[in-house]
Amino acid sequence: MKYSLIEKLKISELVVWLKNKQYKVVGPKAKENQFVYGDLDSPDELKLEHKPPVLALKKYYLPQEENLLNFSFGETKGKEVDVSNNFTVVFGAHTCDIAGVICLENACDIEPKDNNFFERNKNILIIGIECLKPCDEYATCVTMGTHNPKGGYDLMLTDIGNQYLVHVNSQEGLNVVANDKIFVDADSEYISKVNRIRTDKTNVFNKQLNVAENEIGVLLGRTVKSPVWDDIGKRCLSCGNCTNVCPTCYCFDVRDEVNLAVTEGRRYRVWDSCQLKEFAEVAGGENFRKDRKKRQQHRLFRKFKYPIEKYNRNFCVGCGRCSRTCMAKISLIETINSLAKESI
Amino acid sequence: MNNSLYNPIKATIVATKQMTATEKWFKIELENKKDLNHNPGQFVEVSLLGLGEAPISISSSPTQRGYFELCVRQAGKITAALHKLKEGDNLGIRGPFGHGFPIDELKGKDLLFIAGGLGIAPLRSLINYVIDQRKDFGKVNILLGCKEPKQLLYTDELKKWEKLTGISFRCTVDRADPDWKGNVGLITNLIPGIDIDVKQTYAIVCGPPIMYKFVLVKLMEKNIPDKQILVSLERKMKCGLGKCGHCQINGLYCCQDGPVFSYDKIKKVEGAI
Amino acid sequence: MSKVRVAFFDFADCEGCQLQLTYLNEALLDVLKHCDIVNFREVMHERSDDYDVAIVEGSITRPYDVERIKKIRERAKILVAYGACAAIGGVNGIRRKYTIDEAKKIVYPDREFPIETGEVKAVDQVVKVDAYVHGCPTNNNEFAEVLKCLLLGVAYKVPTYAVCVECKLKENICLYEKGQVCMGPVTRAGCGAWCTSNGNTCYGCRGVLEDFNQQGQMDVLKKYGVTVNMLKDKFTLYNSCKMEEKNG
Amino acid sequence: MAEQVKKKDLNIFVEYLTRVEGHGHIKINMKDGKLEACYLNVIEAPRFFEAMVRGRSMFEVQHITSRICGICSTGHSLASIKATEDAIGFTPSVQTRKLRKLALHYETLDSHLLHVLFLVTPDVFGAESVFPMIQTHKDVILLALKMKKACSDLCDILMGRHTHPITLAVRGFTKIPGKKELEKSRELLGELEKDLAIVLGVVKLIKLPEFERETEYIALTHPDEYAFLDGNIASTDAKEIAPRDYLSFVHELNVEHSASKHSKNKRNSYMTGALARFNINHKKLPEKLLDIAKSLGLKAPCYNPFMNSIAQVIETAYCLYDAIEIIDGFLKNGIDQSEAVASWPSSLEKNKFTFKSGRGVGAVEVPRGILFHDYTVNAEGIIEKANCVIPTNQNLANIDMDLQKMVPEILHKTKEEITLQAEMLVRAYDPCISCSCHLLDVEFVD
Ligand SMILES: Cc1cc2nc3c(=O)[nH]c(=O)nc-3n(C[C@H](O)[C@H](O)[C@H](O)COP(=O)(O)OP(=O)(O)OC[C@H]3O[C@@H](n4cnc5c(N)ncnc54)[C@H](O)[C@@H]3O)c2cc1C
Ligand code: SF4
Ligand code: SF4
Ligand code: SF4
Repeated sequence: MKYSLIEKLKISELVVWLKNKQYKVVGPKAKENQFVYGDLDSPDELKLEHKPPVLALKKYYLPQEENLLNFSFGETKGKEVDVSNNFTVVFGAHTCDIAGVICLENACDIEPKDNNFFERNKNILIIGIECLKPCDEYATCVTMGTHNPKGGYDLMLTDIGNQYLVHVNSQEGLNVVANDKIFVDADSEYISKVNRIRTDKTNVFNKQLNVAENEIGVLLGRTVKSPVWDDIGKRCLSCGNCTNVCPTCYCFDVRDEVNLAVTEGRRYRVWDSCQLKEFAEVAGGENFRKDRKKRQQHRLFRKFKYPIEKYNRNFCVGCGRCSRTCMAKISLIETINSLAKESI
Repeated sequence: MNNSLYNPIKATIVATKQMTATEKWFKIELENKKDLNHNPGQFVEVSLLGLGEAPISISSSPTQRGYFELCVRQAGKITAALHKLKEGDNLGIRGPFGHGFPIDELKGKDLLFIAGGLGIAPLRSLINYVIDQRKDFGKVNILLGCKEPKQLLYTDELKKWEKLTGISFRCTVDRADPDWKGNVGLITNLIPGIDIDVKQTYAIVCGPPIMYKFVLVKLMEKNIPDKQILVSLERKMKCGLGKCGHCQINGLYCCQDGPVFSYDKIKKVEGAI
Repeated sequence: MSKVRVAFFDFADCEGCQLQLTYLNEALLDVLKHCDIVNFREVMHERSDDYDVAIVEGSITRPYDVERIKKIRERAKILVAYGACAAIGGVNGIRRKYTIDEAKKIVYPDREFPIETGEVKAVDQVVKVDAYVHGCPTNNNEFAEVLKCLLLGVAYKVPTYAVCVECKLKENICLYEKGQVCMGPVTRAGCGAWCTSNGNTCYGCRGVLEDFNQQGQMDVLKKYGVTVNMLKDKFTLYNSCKMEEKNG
Repeated sequence: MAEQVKKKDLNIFVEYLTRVEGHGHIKINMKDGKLEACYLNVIEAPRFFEAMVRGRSMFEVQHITSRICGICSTGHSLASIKATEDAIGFTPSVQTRKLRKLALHYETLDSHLLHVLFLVTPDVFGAESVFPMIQTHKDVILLALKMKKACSDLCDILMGRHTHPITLAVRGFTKIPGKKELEKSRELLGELEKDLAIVLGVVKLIKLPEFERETEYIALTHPDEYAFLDGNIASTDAKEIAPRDYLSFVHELNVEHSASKHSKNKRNSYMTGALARFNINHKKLPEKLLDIAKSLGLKAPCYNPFMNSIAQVIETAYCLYDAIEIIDGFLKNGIDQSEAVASWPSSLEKNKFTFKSGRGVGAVEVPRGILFHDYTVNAEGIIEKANCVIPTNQNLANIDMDLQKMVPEILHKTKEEITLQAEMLVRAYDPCISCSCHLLDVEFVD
């Protein structure tokens, strides 16, 4: 659409201005030695330089726990819960996390559409930040092609020294940069500067996987019997951490809860994980994915194989969270590369 | 509205019958006697607010208007609570969900029904539909198996089916009791003996997970083309909307893409059968 | 719904779990709409032996208690093991590493009078248990859920997944990433990752998962430099009674 | 069954009345006007904590000993932590000490309120227990529930939960409240302050039996404050001693009728708890609290054990005001959340954390009295020896002696009245909520 500029020193001012508009402003904040997305009570909590926060942006679209119905006990119909949210600005999301939102959108768009997602999506404005160096040894963003901005945001900041170049990608974004106390227009000179930055980036960003993005699914399909999987099955603790932190995992459980007077209740959904034993277990005891190996396979198939067939894209955005969080040190890079090595 | 997909509609139980020690039959009317408008093979989510939901096959034919029937096995929390309900009680219904049997494709064809245990519930919907629209379909074979005679469902109806012309009905039990006069043995034993025109015949299978493997082998021996074998599969389900992920069979969602699948679609799919 | 007659009993315990109920606050009044509490020594005088549901707190340690719990079992339609001491033996089980005489010598070195005690057992190691409320202490959300199920006559199912699940949903930084050791991966969830969300580690108070990945967990702990002794401590803190059962 | 004659024979057995970390009976047996037996019989299942902690890491011992008693678990945690820190030569930060004081205040508040509102008020209103009061005195019950909710919310914020606190650890707190949490705490305390006025109104209605028996009183004492967390041990009979020398005051002995050990010092018994603290430390209380005490009939020295409940009310007010002061201090001067510690030194800091081995004692005033934990820690950080002396145990001998003096004084009353007053006496010591319940299966032999 267009490009603007913002002085780095004015980022705080921007946060304050957005907050004064009664928007909820959230962004990466420090938590102990890591980061989490959270409400920015003050602008200095914002950590534009960060590694992927513990949970991804999906918590703002499909929260960990979400009410579906409220009901009076004994009734057969519930009262539908209104999910329309406060207008929220997500400030400082990495491009991989933004790609994660696009994946969720794809999944939620399948009929019947997940209305809650779209209801919230309407009211979220994303200000992204481009990474100029890889986060750590776990990220696979280069392979997945998510290290460069590819849409899905309203504004994208690229660090060009004392300023950020701002790519404006939506009408809402335009409304924000219209504040000429904070933003100034950028001329074409800056655009070529950004292009230079992108070319330079290729020097610091290495491909982490030895397989091309669009071939991982095929590779997985070919190697289901590989001992690599047996090893993973032995190591996995089924803690569910890898799916909970993943920006694109969206499975959920539906639960009911009533108050102690057993008069009122709610039906709500909570994130569920295909790594848990009971996920595919039915009454009577049959379990369609009984062993850990099968469940881990299922997870990766759901990242690299089925979505390609269904949405023509991988559902991994290369953020590296699953590997980073795994206490058994099951690593996506290691898994894929070992499978690739074996299948040569 | 936002969550209308998750909001059940009100229904009333108008009749029940304890069919066996663990299975109970329910006749249910929607509010204002609205039709459910289902296809045979589809299911509903039965909802008890405060307890949860369970997917249950619709076991009556859509030709019966103004009500529908379910057959529920007591297996856990919701089904136990359902068993406590009686005539006049209300419950919530969502659905119908899923792809049922491809009626148009089946028209004019011979049908071979193979049901194990509770698998008769979804098949009964189609069987009764076929009986009601008898002219539209060819020869009908029904094979029914269960563990013990006392577990047989719809016993009165089975007797009627036995007597209908143009329908061949056979039943077998794994273990007989002293009063049992019929076949004894696995349902797979009945398959070789049936006389069918393979080109014309669609086999329709529903039963416990382990039954499929064995039945499919026998059907293949009979040379029924994969495309003409229809199976109705069971998976854990939470939403019925193709969202929650529990029922996923590889890339397929059992609740939306199924529960009825033709065998050629899933034979390459790991873990489906 | 007709009113359910509920009785509370306690054995070897700290009574912390019963105390939890006083934090139900006003919901306590709601409970009383559906339950007649017919025996609750903590706060009441009246007592009755006619009850539907027995909520039992504490481990069974003395022959006298074995008889008492058997009587309670006979009378109750439903028996609930309430809290870690009752459900899995809890910290009381640590004593299992001593013989009874050794333990007596340590605590009552010069006592001339007899002191009555026996082997520490979880309630289900003595009588059949119909429902469990885990935790040390129990949490009221789960108790509410169990109570609801009792009232509706359906079974309450304890989560079969690990504390980690709840821990991650709360966006905690995993302790393993901070160089600490945590029982979360092998402990059944349901507490909302209470301890880890408050900066501590999970101690396993809700009991070890039935089919946790033993080898996998050992490997992880080894990777993080945990000694065999420390590992043993972790597993024996709450799960002594049940570990022995597991290892035959 | 009213009888007015003075009894010669009396046989009272209150089953399942009291516990000391457990259960007990009251037994009163009089024959021919002579008291043959008159005591509290403790039949608690012994749990062997001292044996359980032996051989375990000093970092988890507080987690275990907290489980001695769910009602005073914060006190046990703190006594345990203090004993460990004393043994290994660790001095906690000023902020940690403030937060610990706060933690202890919350527990005292909660416990005293529970005692006064749930267990003493039924007597005032002539109810059998709190349950009937839901019908007759709903306002009092709702007030009590509301105040307890505030206490539990305060505990949740500071310690993760009330029973078996999570954030208390050797070296400090595993999580430290931020500004928002402090503000919320301040708000809750403000509410409590308002409600306290109503409580004082209710307390004014309490009529306690007239009974006096002078005894030895033992409590912590501190030069700058009404001691709860720190201080030396003071006695009305002897000179102040350091916590490490507690054994020169506390002589534990086994008695046949009790699974709990009894304690005595110079006399045959002593009293610890709110009344002992008041008698020893009343000078550290602000003037306005002393005035309230006076209006409720409490003046030091007080030898009526029934007045322990009133002393608790005064302490409730003290803890509330002091907690407010601590929170206000944090709100004004800020709080350092980065002081949070790991409950166990992590592999990252292990080499940086050094300690010495040895013996240490932690003495803390918990709602029911002075509590001692005494550990010996070896060079590996393992507990080699442990001893815990619990306040209720220390009071047991004193309760027996009070009973023995009181029963003959009230023989003109009916058996029911005698039984009730005996129970009220035990309840006044607030041995634990369970002990303060009402009687069962009373047996009379005339
Ligand atoms: C398409 C389909 C048709 C079915 N038709 C029938 C029928 O006609 N009659 C009948 O008795 N049963 C049928 N079932 C099985 C029935 O859904 C389960 O027995 C029932 O969900 C168990 O729920 P519960 O609460 O009693 O058990 P719990 O063990 O308490 O289960 C808890 C929840 O897990 C899920 N779940 C557990 N088992 C199953 C399962 N087998 N299938 C799907 N979800 C499950 C449900 O969401 C359930 O509410 C069908 C299942 C499917 C998938
Ligand atoms: S699979 Fe792993 S690397 Fe890929 S998006 Fe999910 S968490 Fe990130
Ligand atoms: S801190 Fe403990 S409970 Fe939480 S994720 Fe890590 S191992 Fe699991
Ligand atoms: S985190 Fe662990 S120790 Fe803490 S309450 Fe939960 S199960 Fe118990």
